[in-house]
Amino acid sequence: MGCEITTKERAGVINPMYDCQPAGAQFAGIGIKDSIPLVHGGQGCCMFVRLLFAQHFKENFDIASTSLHEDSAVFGGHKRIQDGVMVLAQRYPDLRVIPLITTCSTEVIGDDIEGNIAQCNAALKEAFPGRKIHIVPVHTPSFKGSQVGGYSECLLSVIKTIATHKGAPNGKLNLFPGWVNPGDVMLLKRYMREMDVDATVFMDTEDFDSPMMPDKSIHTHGRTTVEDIAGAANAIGSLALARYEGGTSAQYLQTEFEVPNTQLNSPYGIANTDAMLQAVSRITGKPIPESLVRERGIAIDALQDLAHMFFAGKRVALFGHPDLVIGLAQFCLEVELKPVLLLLGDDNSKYKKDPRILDLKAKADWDMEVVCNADLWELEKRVKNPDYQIDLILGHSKGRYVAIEHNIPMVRVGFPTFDRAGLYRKPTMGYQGAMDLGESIANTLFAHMEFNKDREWLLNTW
Amino acid sequence: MGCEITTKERAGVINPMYDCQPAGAQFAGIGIKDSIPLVHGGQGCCMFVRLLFAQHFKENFDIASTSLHEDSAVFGGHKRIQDGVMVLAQRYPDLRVIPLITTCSTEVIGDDIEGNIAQCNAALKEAFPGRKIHIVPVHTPSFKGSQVGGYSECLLSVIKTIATHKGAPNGKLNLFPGWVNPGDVMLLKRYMREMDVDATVFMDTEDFDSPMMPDKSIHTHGRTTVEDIAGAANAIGSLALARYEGGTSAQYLQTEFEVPNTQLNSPYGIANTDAMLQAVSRITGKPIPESLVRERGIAIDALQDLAHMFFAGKRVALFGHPDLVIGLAQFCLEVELKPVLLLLGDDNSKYKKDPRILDLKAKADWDMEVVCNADLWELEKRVKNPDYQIDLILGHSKGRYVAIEHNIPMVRVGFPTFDRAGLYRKPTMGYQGAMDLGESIANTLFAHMEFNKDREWLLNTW
Amino acid sequence: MPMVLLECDKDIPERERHIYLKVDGEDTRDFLPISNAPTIPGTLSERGCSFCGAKLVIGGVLKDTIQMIHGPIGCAYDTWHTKRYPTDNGHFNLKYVWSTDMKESHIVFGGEKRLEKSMHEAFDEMPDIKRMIVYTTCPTALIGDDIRAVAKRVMGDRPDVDIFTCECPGFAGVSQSKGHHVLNIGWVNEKVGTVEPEITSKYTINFIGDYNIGGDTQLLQKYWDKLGIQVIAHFTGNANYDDLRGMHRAQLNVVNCARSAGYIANELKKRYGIPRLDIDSWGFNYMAEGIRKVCTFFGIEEKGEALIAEEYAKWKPQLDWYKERLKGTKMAIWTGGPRLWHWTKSVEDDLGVQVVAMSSKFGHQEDFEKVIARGQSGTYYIDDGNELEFFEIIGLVKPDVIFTGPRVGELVKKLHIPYINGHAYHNGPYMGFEGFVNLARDMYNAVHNPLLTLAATDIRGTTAATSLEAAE
Amino acid sequence: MPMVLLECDKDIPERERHIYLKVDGEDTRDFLPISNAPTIPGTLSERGCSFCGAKLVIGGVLKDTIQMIHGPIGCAYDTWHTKRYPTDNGHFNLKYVWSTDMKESHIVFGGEKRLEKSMHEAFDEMPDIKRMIVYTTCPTALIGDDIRAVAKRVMGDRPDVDIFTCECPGFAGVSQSKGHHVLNIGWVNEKVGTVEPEITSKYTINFIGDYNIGGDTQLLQKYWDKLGIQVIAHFTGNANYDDLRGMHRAQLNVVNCARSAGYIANELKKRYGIPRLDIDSWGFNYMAEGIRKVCTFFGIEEKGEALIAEEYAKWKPQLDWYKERLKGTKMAIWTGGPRLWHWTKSVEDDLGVQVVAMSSKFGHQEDFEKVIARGQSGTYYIDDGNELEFFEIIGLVKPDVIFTGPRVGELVKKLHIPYINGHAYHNGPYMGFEGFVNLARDMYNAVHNPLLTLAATDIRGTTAATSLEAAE
Repeated sequence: MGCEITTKERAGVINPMYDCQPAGAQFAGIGIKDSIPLVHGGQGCCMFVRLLFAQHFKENFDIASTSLHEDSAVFGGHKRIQDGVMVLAQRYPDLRVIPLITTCSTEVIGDDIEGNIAQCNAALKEAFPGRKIHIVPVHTPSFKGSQVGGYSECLLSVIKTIATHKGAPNGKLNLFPGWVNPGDVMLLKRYMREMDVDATVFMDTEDFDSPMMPDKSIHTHGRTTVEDIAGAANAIGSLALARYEGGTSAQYLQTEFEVPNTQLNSPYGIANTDAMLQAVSRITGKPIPESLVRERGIAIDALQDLAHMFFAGKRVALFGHPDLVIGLAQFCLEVELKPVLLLLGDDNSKYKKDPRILDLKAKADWDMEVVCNADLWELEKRVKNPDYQIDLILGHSKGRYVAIEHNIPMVRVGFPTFDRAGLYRKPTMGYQGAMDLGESIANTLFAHMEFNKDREWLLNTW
Repeated sequence: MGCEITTKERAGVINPMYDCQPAGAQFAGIGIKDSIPLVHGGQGCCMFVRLLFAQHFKENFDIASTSLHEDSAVFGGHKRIQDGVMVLAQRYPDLRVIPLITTCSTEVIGDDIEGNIAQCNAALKEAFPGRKIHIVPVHTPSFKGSQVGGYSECLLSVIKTIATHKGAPNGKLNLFPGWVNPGDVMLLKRYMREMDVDATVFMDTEDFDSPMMPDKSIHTHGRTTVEDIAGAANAIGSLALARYEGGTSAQYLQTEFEVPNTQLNSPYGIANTDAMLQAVSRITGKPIPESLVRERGIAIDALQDLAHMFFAGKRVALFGHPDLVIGLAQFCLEVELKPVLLLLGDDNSKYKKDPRILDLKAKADWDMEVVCNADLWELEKRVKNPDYQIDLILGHSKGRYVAIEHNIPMVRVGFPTFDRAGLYRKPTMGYQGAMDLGESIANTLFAHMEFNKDREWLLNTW
Repeated sequence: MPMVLLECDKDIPERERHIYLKVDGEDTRDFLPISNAPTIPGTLSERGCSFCGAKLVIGGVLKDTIQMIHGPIGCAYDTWHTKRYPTDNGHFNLKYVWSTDMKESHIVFGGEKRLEKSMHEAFDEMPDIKRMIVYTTCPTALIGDDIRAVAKRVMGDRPDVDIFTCECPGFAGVSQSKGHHVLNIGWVNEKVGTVEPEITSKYTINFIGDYNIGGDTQLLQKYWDKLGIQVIAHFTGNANYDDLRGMHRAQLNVVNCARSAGYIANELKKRYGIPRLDIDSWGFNYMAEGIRKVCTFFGIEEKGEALIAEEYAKWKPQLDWYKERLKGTKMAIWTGGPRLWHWTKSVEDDLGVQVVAMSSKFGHQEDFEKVIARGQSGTYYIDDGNELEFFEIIGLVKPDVIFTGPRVGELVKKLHIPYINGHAYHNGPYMGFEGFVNLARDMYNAVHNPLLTLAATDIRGTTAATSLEAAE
Repeated sequence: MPMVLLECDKDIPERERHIYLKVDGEDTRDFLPISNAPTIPGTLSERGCSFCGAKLVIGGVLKDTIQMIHGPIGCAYDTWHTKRYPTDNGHFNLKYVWSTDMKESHIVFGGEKRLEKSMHEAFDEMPDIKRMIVYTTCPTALIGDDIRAVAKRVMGDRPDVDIFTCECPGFAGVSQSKGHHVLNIGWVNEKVGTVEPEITSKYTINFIGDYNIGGDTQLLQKYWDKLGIQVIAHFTGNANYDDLRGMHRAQLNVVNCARSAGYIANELKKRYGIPRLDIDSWGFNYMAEGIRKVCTFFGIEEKGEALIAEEYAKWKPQLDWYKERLKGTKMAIWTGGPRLWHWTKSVEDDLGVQVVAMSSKFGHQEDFEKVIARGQSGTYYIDDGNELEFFEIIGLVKPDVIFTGPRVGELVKKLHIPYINGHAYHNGPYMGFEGFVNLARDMYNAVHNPLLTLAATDIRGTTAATSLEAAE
């Protein structure tokens, strides 16, 4: 009994859980309105990330490349940066932000990003007088951290570049949800509306779920504007809802502009959502409305039908983004699921000291293992090992074959979830998210009982 | 090629699709606020129906019985009606409506329901001066029709009993959605809100999905009030969204109180929803808002990812309530699913002349069969028959074993859906319902591919 | 005032005679609730009908038998997908239900032809099935269809089939209990003795009043196998129709549920001289005692002790783990009747659980005698409790968990009280040693449920317990 | 003006040299788009990198081979779950990806030890697998890790394994095409001739440039089986690593994708004298022609005719059903390169479909020569098209369907144009007779899609086409 925190022992990776830093930076970069990230590296560094986003969201996102070739490897990529910026500015007249994202190759070559940006700014000023394009330097060598840190790094750099001075207080709340789905962003925005709180979500990805319109207009882009970002410095407070995805930005706003920051547990499950709403209420002075109390009650009501009948004692393996995995492990405890294996996929040394993990460790009166720097081979080995008796996997679609091969029920959650339809639209946070996720887990277990003809008759009446 | 409309040839039924009339009447009866239906018959006639509702909604509903025993079979059940009404009135001080629902036994015995109600009314007036309880006579012999007609019958009788005179116009729209889930009711109410239309839903079952509240209050009841019902006569119009479930009530309001009735296709799928919104717009003069145009676009966008890649040519069997089955068959055509088998479960002779079925018949350039008065053995026989090649079943949980035994993907839809969690909360109508249903179908097909290791690798990227 | 008139019953004072609050020193000589009496109309009782007592509880359990319900469609529809009694042949009994789908014309002109046609169809459609039970329902009983005559004709036409008829319409009696009785007596009258079972052991029993809920029968069968005892008939868990025709050949009738099947045990004793031995199959103490009694009867005590020792070694530590965590838990039991007395003392002895209120849907006087004898003082004993009474009793005794059906479970959930399915179990089986550990586990999971604490928290309060803001 | 400067390209006029609008009477003597040239930065081109050309397109198809990617994690992560090439051994190639997960310290101090350890680990973890390809990536190439030396050491330590190294970082060349080339030449240099295949037929071929997309290889294998032709190596669909080491023993190289694998065919001809025969495997006419050519080579013409007749009898009626419904459909092809010329005439001849615009990501001059020769007048031929160009071209030619990748598919969806996955297929295989019927079916389903009509309807308009109010 008890919780062991370990680290993958192998040097190499078989089936990674996360992509590299530039991928995360690109995700943050597309969350801004009128923004096209420019990835400084080989073409694959943006092409496959664009494909990944398309797989998950079933949408196209505009991301450009400096198309680094051998000559740049030898002579440096300066010209390609400057050409790329100018071509984007010329051909996209509405463009206002270009996150300039480095990669392993251009970091190894050592291109002077800041110097190039200065040159670009001068050239732009001359070519487009009266137009302001923010070129954001984003240093994301692929050989450090992962997409998780890359997301955070780009977000921070965007804020540093655009939110440059303190203005009049705008009465708004900054919300940093981390790398979440449009469904979560929509949920958070709805909660703020219901609380009558004016909030800005960094980044507002609601339109990553975008329509086919009769006029053929394309709406697939971030909603967070340059003004929103500039205004972050003037907010009444920041809520950091993810420790590893944007927490540094909220912290920066506090340090630089005295915008008070509250670091919260990610609002997965009932109690974490309670804490979020109570924090919003405390900061804004607005009461939690009856509508959310009712939604909370409906979620608890729905989960109560499932918890002790179907979930109790089920052994769960979780993998994915760290804030998600930890938050879902907390949710599992609320509904009597037993998180026995948490896999975190990069070498961030902070995970081991995360207060939420320490709290789980303190509570664990069952066998629990947290594997840091894990890959999905660590999952597969444990799923194959009868000692682990994994009953359920919660994770993203890159782990799909572990579930398929070993006939373990798996609920897709996190990023990417390309082998299920519509998940990006569904919330996982908040009361509704907890309920929807609980019901997805139940329905996945039910289908599994039926396929395997394993007590499927239980469901004749429950 | 072409559509054949047939009728089950057997006399008996193996695995019925619908319950009997009193069950449908009870469902309509619990949709009213401060109403407890009183079922005049054996105790099982309400006890099992209450269980059925609990299985589907995971909620308790209050329904009383006159507890008919042998003596009543010989001497008539008058005293048990009058005792039952009085006991309910005494013990439930908020009670305002008692639908008095007959059954096979009491119809065979021939109890004088209307006479008994007159006596009850007199007794109530004496016992509770100043209090008005509407006792609604509902004649639903179990040996006629099915739950479908029983629902319609109870609704009509409630309207006839309570909406007794024309008053000042109230500017409202009457919506008769038929026997649908709270999720559909919530969707319809949201659509009306977004259109800025004041509408009354008969019956408003939103609270059939009810919370656990900190104060332990119980909210599980219909929301349609006596005032709402009385006001139906003063509306600017009625929309009958189901031909067999409430259509007669809308028609009655037109005949009796000149409330214009519009009979629409049930709003399953995109085009039927379009027609509904356009009808609302025409009647009320309110424009369709941008928000619904956007929701429509998102639904089409999501379905387009699925239609020609995963759905095209898939052979679908549908069973359940007639308006649902017909509506979903129309939806199937929109997303390139091929409805090859429609099962309608009672002997209502109108189905064969339903304009929607005739329209499907006219369009069918593939083999399609509509079986009237069908039971689920008709489904099972065809699923076993290799000529039919059923790829997908859409229907309620009473057909679950046909899918389980024969390894056919099945999406639960309709009533009851007791072997899946939370479906009552999900809309099936409207743009969102179409999208959610389409995505459920896709995800069910995907899980099936994975379990059977049948081209599960397709989903590695799509 | 040991008989209790609840506040909610002030307008129906006759309910006082149905509710008893036991006081130290009292017993059933002093007070015994009225039971098996008609329900007051409009009270929102929990009772079903006698048809379901026959079809749903007993007959419908059989794994090789068509259940032909002669009546309108609802009687079939409603007694399908409401039970959890699996079988070892793929749950034929759970998958299908049959109805003659009576319509108005048959009410007017009689439904016998319809029945006959439906019976032939059913056999034609399912050619592997050769056994059938035909049930009347309210309207076919009222119009006087002669289902016995029809069954005889069909058997004449089909020499390879056997058909039993059960004439027990929903309005008969006051509860499902009447249906149990009718089926029991009908079966012993017409079917017992018509098949000679193959005898494979010198120790033979019938195991009566067990319906394989959640796999109970299959679990206990392991014990009989280990003891070398042949069960000629399970009445009726996981049983074949013809098994029950050979009940007359058992040396002993071991009775679990005396309420639903004591009748047939009594008749088998009267007609065939087979002794009746009542046991309790739920709980460690009871199960051990039951095994001892049966083994004593056959003189195989040492086998019984070996089995008990083996099972104790395997399961007692788990039971004790739960007992440690469940003791003092307050439990209510609102089920049919017999489980009140089966469970009240076993959960007390084996798990340290206090049963604080019990309500019986269809128990008779002898059930109340048993439960009051076994139950505690300070506990409410209720006959045919209704919804308002339940609310009031909950306020009085504040149970931590209620064993009842799923619908009532949903109701009490709103009051933040978890339920365990007292009819079909949450995750059974619950009989035997392993089964009682399952029950303990389910109770533990129900009671130790973080959602209940969360449900009770008002997040608008300033001292909300759930404010878990992370420390920096 | 057959070379076209689009409106969106006014600021990058050099793009005029990449876009050709064919006019009657012109041919490639007159105009040939520039191709295989560097992409203009910031243009939102569709190109990938050369690493993916080697790993993702060719090497990663092998069904028994570890693909060890020496670099940061992204190069592995991004070339996993992006392809649809199943295998007959349960898709080992699709399930796994391997990375040395390079970190900063390895960039500073060198990554060879890390690589060596990762290679040993991979073989240890998957003891059934004995073959490996090691790839460099941008940073490991830049720091100069010697992966060949490491591979040699590991092979020294593990006599039962064989390892191939592919040094093709992402920045090499201008597109994935460079990666094809590097892998082709490397393989023939180092691996061909190191295994002697078992010869089981007197007719032997290599089938080159087919990656079993959607099951293509497995479908065509049925034809080779019927013809009695042994395929020594599929390069690389559904192939084992060692199959490809025996390519020198084939009598004939049948080449499908000349762009990705023509190199190895040429080398095999040069070094081993094996003739090269290019065929098209998509389309009825082409497939029949290809079979005829191969059979003629072996002198088994009658077998070929029999096969073609059989396949035509089976599939031609279905093809014609679709042709009847597709003729006049306007199609665009935006894929890698060769499929432009494979498909443009086959869809025209077999399905009556008009290809109105084509864009190639990585085609070379010879690809444009072929496609312009086969393609129609009035059609646009584009090298390395970018997003704004696509929009403009769509406005000009108004295609009914576009064969392209899923991301671009999602983009053109907003314009109410359905796409078919031109890389991985929608529901393949698409090669061969049956496959071309699949393609026709997918195209039919894409084009005849009620959602497209619905998408175009503005429900706020008064004359909405979807007002389907039921007649009373």
